[in-house]
Amino acid sequence: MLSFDLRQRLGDFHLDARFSGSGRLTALFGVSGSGKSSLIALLAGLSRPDDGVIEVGGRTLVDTGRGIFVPPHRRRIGCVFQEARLFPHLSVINNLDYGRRFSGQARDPKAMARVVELLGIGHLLDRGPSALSGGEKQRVAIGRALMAGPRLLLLDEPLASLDEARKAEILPYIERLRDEGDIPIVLVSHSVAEVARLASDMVVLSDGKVATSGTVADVLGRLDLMPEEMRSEGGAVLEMQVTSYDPRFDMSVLEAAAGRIHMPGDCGPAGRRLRVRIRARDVMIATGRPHGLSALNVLDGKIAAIVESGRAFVEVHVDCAGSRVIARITRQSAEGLELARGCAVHAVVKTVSLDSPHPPHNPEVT
Amino acid sequence: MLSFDLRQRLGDFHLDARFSGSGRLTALFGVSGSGKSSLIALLAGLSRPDDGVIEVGGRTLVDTGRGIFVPPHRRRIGCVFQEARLFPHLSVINNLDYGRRFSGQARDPKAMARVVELLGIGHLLDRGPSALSGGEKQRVAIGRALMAGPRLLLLDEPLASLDEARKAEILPYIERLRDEGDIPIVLVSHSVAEVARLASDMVVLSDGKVATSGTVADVLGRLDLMPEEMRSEGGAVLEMQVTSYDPRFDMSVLEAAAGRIHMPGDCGPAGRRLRVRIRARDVMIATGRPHGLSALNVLDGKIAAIVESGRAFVEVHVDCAGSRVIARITRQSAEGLELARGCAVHAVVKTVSLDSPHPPHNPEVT
Amino acid sequence: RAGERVTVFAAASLKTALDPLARDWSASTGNTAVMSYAGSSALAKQIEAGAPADVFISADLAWMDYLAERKQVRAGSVTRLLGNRIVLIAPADSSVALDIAPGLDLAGALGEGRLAMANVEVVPAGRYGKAALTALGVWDSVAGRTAQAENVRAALALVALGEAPLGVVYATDAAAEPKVKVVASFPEDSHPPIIYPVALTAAAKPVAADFLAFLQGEAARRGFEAQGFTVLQPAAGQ
Amino acid sequence: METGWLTLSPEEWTAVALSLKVASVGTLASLPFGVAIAWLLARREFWGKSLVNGLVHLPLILPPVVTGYLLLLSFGRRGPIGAVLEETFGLVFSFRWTGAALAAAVMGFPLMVRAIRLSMEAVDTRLEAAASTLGARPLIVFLTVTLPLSLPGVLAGMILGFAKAMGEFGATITFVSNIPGETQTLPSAIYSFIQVPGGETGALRLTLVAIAIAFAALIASEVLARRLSSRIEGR
Amino acid sequence: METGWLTLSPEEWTAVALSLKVASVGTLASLPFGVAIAWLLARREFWGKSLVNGLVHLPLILPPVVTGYLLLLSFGRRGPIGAVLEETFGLVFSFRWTGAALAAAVMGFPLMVRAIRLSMEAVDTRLEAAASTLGARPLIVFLTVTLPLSLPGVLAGMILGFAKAMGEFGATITFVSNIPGETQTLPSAIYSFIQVPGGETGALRLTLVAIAIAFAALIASEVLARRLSSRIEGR
Ligand SMILES: Nc1ncnc2c1ncn2[C@@H]1O[C@H](COP(=O)(O)OP(=O)(O)OP(=O)(O)O)[C@@H](O)[C@H]1O
Ligand SMILES: Nc1ncnc2c1ncn2[C@@H]1O[C@H](COP(=O)(O)OP(=O)(O)OP(=O)(O)O)[C@@H](O)[C@H]1O
Ligand SMILES: [Mg+2]
Ligand SMILES: [Mg+2]
Repeated sequence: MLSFDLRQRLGDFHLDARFSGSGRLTALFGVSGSGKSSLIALLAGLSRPDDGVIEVGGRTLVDTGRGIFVPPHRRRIGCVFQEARLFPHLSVINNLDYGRRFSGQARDPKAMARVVELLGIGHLLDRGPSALSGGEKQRVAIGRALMAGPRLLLLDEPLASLDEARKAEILPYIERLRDEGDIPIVLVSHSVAEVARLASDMVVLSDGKVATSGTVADVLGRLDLMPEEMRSEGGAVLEMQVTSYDPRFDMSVLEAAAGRIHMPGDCGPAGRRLRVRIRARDVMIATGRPHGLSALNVLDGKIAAIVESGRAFVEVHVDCAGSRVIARITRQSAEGLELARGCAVHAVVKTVSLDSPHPPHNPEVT
Repeated sequence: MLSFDLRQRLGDFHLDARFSGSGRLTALFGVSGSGKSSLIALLAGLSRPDDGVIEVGGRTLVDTGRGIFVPPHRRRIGCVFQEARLFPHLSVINNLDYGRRFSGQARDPKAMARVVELLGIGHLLDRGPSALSGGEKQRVAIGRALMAGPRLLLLDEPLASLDEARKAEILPYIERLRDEGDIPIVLVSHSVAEVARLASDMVVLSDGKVATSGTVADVLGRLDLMPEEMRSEGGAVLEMQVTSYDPRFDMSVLEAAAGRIHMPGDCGPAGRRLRVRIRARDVMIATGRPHGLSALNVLDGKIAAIVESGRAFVEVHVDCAGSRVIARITRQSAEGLELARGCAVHAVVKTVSLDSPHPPHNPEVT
Repeated sequence: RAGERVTVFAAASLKTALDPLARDWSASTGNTAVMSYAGSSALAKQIEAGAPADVFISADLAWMDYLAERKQVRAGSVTRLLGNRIVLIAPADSSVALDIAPGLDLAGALGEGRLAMANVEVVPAGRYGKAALTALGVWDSVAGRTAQAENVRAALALVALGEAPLGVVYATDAAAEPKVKVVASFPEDSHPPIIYPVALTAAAKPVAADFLAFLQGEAARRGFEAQGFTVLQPAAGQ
Repeated sequence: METGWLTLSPEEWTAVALSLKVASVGTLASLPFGVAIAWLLARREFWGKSLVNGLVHLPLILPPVVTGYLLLLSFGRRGPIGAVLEETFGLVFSFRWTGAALAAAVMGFPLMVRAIRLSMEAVDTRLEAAASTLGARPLIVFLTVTLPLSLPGVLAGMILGFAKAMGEFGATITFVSNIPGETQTLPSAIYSFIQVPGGETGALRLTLVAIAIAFAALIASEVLARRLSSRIEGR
Repeated sequence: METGWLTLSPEEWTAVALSLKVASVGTLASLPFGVAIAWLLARREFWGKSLVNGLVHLPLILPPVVTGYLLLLSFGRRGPIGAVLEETFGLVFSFRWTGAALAAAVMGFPLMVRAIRLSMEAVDTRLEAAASTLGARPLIVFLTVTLPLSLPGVLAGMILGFAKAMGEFGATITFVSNIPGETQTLPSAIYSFIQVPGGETGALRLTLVAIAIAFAALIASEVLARRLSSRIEGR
């Protein structure tokens, strides 16, 4: 449970952001200079709002009206800053251990070992921060925040300077943190893929104001609300249920009213509910059911709407038994196929285009 | 023309990298800690190799054997560092102007205005760097390097902390720099998409050694050489020629022996040669020519090879009239379609999955 | 010859006495006497190093001899100008009473306290004090109980502030400090005579002789005596 | 020149030992105060900050003799502070080596504070902020981040204070006089030599000793500083 | 207490003016050397660095009188350096206010150098590296990056040097004596007062003037420093 309603002036820049959500992972999204880091600093207690309120998990951290301002060291909010901010006089291991010492926790070698292994920093433990590469620094900073046993995690572009391989390792860990722990997370990210994969809620900042906020499915489903450059990353998010797993092909089948989807890997026991994102750029429209095509996923539906998107593209919204799947195709194709509202069509999705699923954020649904 | 052959010890880390290429933009690729920034520092002259040689455009910058070491300020090499390194005591405009003053160029308000506009930092000019957001800092750092009139540009993850919108604005500018100017560029990037789009040559570093290097087409075509997590970004690069542009749909048609490809936007006059990247994850295989499908691009060919890729996937290499197109599909599909070496198949590519093309790097071909 | 400048290097302890005299001389002759006060040692070494001094007034004979040996003062101009006394002092509120006579119980009078003096090795006032106490046969009993200050003024301050119950200073100093009282004077024969010699430097301007003569004149005598100095009878040479 | 003139008399050895003691104790004892004041000046805004800053600089501005005299007035046996200290802690300064240490500390204080303060002001406040988000309260932040990162300044402050203490005598001699074995430090002894004709050799000898000690301290501090900075390197 | 005792005599005004001149000229004239030496010590390794460092600290270690005496021996009219300077540049130090300024500069030099050096060592060398890739040669890097970023230290060094100069008299009086209007600075004048019975009032008066001037300088420097740091803020 995170809610805030804040106003702050920084030179010419005015931050005026209000949000309330109970998501486990809230993504902060917005172009460079839109106020994401400023908001993070306010949440962490590193700057004071001109006026406003912050509540985390029912605890009021800031209320200018009532004169409440909990200082940062009593907030137990772990921060990963945009610049790593490692302590230059401490070795990596002491950086990692810093927070524990002051949060009054006992040393937990297992927790340390887990974090160290996850972040792949085992060989760096005795080095000083100045002997680390950019990505190594950022990984240590992530570890340091995790090790402090925070009650809320603020991550300001923690993965920006990491390679895909490392990201691919860390993302599942953040997912686990989100799903297992009771630590709510606020994540600043420029990557829609990351947000779609990780976040339950989403706040889009624009010039210091909240442009949109809500669940990720809602926000990402509204391609029209997104800036042009992001649209190709937008798409639909479907709630689905695992029906079977075929170990021969290492492939799971998921089902919803909209149809069946194939997903690589073991998605868990039958009956498990998952959220699947289907990017609009990964969806094709077929007028007849395709045969002899390597794409395994074909969802049947009716065209609910065709939205122009730039000169060359249109977005075709397909209503598949109540769920909406979005396809971004060329206008040329749309005309060639004579698509129109009400047409019965098939939405074709390549399996590998799906992001890994994760449990729906809303605990009641589980 | 860039070539180096360098050895340097940093603690336990040994850099030993050799490369020679005449590409306009060389991408430095590799996981976190593989030595990219260390190499950049060596090229810029900010650190000295234990032994080695660096040559840029026929000029020997370093030759430990002959005792040559050109100091950084005489190399005219513009650097954008991983951390912005702006001068904290200078305003943004003075940061931008810093290099010009010492490179002996006259003030060029037009050049400045162009860079400022491109980077969207016009409203920041009078601020100090401490009042900038992370992405703003990085943009100013890019501007500062550009304004110094360098003869070689070293960009160390310049776009990592930028949002997609900003990236989408800056990428074409880097393309223009690459294509119009005579400034060779070395770009560190974690994004295969970026590399594929921008680079002519590519150096993959792994633990301080050059794992692979060569033209982007060569390196990206060897999916088997790439780490697992990157494979979905790998694929084929085809040299194609513009045949026509249809303003009605804002769509160009490109042709090669392999077949025809549709490309959104005006790709230039007929006859212009371009390189097109087709990501393996965006290619489907059809056994019969598909009908009634929104995908506009269908290339005919024969299966040249089927390579296992993890448990769930295979890579199907399709020989389309001599050019190789790679499709990453599920093993289930491959078996379902009974694909085998020698089968005649169609490679189906969604138009929007293509990155913007750019001229081939080799000037002779143009 | 009006309008000329005479630069006088004088021991710092003479400031109070010399300043008004210098003003008088300047006023009456139209010349200017510029006074530079510092420790005798510093002044002597500066003169040796070519300082633009015309007149040197030392607080003891040693530094005058030092310059005379090096021909930095005009032979024949050296004159014993002033004399002084040393006295035993106590804080004004002290009830101590002592008679200065051989065998006096100075150590007993000090109790736990210390005897404030100027440095007995190097500062003239300290040297005279040590000589006097030695002559009285009490030096050995108080040698370990002295507090030796950099100069006689600092010793005076120690007594004035009650840090030391007794001290040995010049009569001139004691007279000017209301917070101390003179317990007794040391007999003049218990220590070498306290003498402030004066001389023209080797480079002295002619007008400096005028000033020297003025210092030995009647007006000056009154000034010096008002400050508690003894004016010695001018006698050629030493 | 025979080596004999370099040999120190037992009394001079005493002065050397005493100088070392006075300088070390003075420097070390004033260090916590120096650090605290430096922090106040570097990181806090408060009413009367200028005054505190001025007071700290006072011993630099005032002729040492005046400082010594003021010390005598306040820390002397009958001085307001001295009397209290003697009664409550049995701490006596007058005519003791402790007084010389106090004088040395006071005289070196402005140098020490300024050096520490300069270093503290250069510490990145964003690191302190990071520490606080990790649960460290302000005192802990200070002890674990600010202070360690200001060590170059602390070291410089100590060496300045120590060097000053080795050279200081104006305030010392005025405050606690010049008692061999108790308050006669090296500089007092040197001064004494200079005051008598022909004392130059003796002064030179002691001066060389003072220089040797101070050089040794300096070199030690430089070595330490290098170790430190190689650890914090890359700032 | 009537206000009259606070009124300065013309001679005292002269001493005040002279002190200001001596302190300002001494500080400003030594600044370039201080900056250069600080840079050498902060950023270069060379043979004899320890020696240079030691020499810089010497005026701190030596009793001021010894420093003054050494100045007299070397920069006096008959001293080896003094003679050469007079012949070649017509520059005379002995018993001139220039000599007092020299003494003030020498005495304040270790403080100045240390402050500047501390600040320079805190400058991020990566910024210097960035400047060099932008085409700035080392001198330019120093002038446009290192020096501006060390301004807090330069300022601190200047104020320390100035304050020291306002309080210094041991070396001054030994080197250039105590000649009113030429070499009698405020502290020398205070010294003269202290040497004579009843001079305390006079000494106090002049001391207050010295304090007032130094405080004014201090406050000015703090204001300047704050401006600076608000510009470079966020380091
Ligand atoms: N001074 C040093 N001592 C020891 N090891 C060092 C030192 N400097 C760098 N390294 C190591 O050298 C390796 C290469 O560092 P470099 O900064 O070049 O990596 P990088 O490829 O730029 O990584 P990133 O993508 O994370 O920025 C890293 O493993 C780093 O830990
Ligand atoms: N001290 C300041 N004075 C004036 N403007 C400021 C100040 N600090 C921040 N800003 C402005 O506030 C805006 C928000 O900054 P913030 O760092 O929150 O952006 P951000 O969303 O984190 O951007 P990025 O993705 O680039 O890191 C920026 O436009 C920045 O220029
Ligand atoms: Mg930010
Ligand atoms: Mg790097």
